[in-house]
Amino acid sequence: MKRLFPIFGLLTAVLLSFALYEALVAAPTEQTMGNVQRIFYYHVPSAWTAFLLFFINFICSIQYLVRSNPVADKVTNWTVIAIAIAACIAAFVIRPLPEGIEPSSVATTGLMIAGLYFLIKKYFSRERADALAVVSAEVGVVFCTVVLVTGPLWARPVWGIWWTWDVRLTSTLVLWLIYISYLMLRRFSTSGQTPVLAAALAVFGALDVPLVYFSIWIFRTQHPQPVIGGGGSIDPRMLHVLLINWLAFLCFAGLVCWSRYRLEILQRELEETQALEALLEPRSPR
Amino acid sequence: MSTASAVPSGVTGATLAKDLRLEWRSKDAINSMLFFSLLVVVVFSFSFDPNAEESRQIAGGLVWVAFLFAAVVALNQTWARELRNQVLDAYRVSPAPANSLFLAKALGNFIFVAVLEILMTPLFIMFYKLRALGPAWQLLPVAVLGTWALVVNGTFFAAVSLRTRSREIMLPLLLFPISIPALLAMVNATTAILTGELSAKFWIVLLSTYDVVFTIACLLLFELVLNAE
Amino acid sequence: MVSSTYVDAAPIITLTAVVKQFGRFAALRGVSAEFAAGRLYVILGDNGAGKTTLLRALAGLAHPTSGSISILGTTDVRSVCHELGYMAHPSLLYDEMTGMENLCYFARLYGVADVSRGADNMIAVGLDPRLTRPVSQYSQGMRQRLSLARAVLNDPKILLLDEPFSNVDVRSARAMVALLAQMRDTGKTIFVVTHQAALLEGAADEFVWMEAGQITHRSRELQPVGAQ
Amino acid sequence: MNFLYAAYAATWIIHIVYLGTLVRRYQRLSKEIAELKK
Repeated sequence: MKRLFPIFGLLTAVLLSFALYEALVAAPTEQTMGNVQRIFYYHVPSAWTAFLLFFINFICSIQYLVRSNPVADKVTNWTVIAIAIAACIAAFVIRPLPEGIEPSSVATTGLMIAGLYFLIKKYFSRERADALAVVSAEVGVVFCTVVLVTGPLWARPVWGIWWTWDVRLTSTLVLWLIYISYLMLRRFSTSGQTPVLAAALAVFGALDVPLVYFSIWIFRTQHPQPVIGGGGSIDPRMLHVLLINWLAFLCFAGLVCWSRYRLEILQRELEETQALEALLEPRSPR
Repeated sequence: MSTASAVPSGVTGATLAKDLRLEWRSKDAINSMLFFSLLVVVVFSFSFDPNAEESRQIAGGLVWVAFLFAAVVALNQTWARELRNQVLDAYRVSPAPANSLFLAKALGNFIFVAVLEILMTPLFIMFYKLRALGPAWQLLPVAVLGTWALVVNGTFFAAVSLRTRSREIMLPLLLFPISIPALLAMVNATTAILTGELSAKFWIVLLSTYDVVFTIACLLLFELVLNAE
Repeated sequence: MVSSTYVDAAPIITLTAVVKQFGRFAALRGVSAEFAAGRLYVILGDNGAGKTTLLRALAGLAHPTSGSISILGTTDVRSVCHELGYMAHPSLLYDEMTGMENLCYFARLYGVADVSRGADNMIAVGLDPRLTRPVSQYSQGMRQRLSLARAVLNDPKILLLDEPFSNVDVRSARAMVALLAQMRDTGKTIFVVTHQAALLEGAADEFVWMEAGQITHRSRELQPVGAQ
Repeated sequence: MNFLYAAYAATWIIHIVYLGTLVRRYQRLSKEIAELKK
């Protein structure tokens, strides 16, 4: 397993540099915004990666909470399967889908949710799922910071303002705040069962996201604002570069998560051995 | 979930009555809250001295920010009385369900914040020369749903922050990010009603979904948090 | 496993290899023991021996890091918590309320409807139910006694008492011991954690010594102090 | 134009700073493990 790490690292480095080349040079320059539009190739993939990581955190938190009680465990399994099936059906039944969303993407997200859930359930024990939750939250926050830095850097030259209450950008900001408070809760907690508290907060955060999205969407319709990146179809060549960049970012995120995960497991093993040691050697009465 | 044979009923009522009686005797929470929000109102009215038209635009934000901070003062004291002699342990040992304690505490907080709002709103109207152009009766559901949204999550996160080092800081840090949609809805609904240009219908729908979602989440997860010592 | 010196009735409480760790501090290090019903056990030991943690674990307030605790035949403490009475160092009472108000409130938590139960308990521990002063103005001894009254409010089968006699005058301490002995005779199982073991010499059925998170010794008599 | 490079540079600065903290934590951890082994 150790051998794979440098190879994967090398592959990611190559992919990243190729993606960088593609984004800066190969991709066609956008007519209206000019070259500054290329920030798009870093801004959007970082956002997607961040959302994916937060989603993994949500799944791990649910599993940590649910696996301790068998009944809830079964119920959640069935709900996840139901979500996947519902997504597939909805994809092809609901005809007037909102602009820019094809049926295939709805179905795949549904299946991805179920796939990811059962994948984590199979390969991660309850404690390991909690470790993965910490890892995905931390790395997710790093990617989210990138999004929140590149966003204004993009809005400034194009619209002359640093910040716009755009639906996606603001949801990212709120998500970032939620997960910063998640990480602070983990650090400041003095309870023996910090994972339980953190998992509860993660569930609250995840429940909050659609509400945030909906509330800002109403806010935007009442106060029209410029939209980051614009909706609608984009030039396939650009889409191609975007996907390459996303792949590169995903590999990079995988690399960072893996090493942070090793660090977390090592940390927990250290704490366990110290606890065991305290258990064995006779304690002098205080 | 407690599967005790005789699950005592009426515990929520008894706990709420106890909290209100104790609060009526000592009045420490309500006094600090009142004084705190009075300060916030006065400071706001100094820093912005709007004419009638402008004040309608910003009054919604100022009112709710003042009430938010006052609510945090109350929420920080929710569990103070239970911690003083670790009475929480006595409750946890008893067969009384955890959710009854949660509902009693949340309702208690709701009453405190509601009393505060009733007392402070006339001051706001006076200072900002407010007169609602839109349907003023809609302000009531907005206030009720909004206050419950803050209080239910606040009580839950007050219980969570019991287990952390810096308790008073932790509560707002946990509560504010999660309450952003509710805050946005309250402020914009109030402004919409005061200015009368837009309809507050959307915001009221959002607030009620928010309340339903988070009340259910709190009831499901509170027992875990209460017993996480 | 330190076997009990009695060989009879099925054990009401069984602990198997119970470990409780707070980070690196091991409060309980593999406690295994059985306790029979209807007996008055006295738990002795220095500070930090794990006595309080053991009581909290029995009361379901502290989840064991490993090992299991079976009370009244089940490991799910929540399902038998109406049979548990718990008294701790802190008074577990509301300072701003009077004695009777406290007992009425806690009676409601246990679903005990009749008010007279609270009054009887206060009289039993030697307090006047008509006392109108709030608990904050009680003396420490009176507060301990009210705390005991609260612990026995729901007539539990098992009583867990942590230092019930600390700073109580000898005369009332003896009265409390007599009360506990009388409760034991009605079939209750009582655990008393204390540093004043001498008070319980006549009444206690068994003394249990704990040190560094483990039960080291059990016997029916309180041997001369040197034995500890 | 320099906004473009600023954005790309910022991205990598953030990642490198984070990886730096990871490496520092890793060193502190391995030092602790070494002590434990003794």
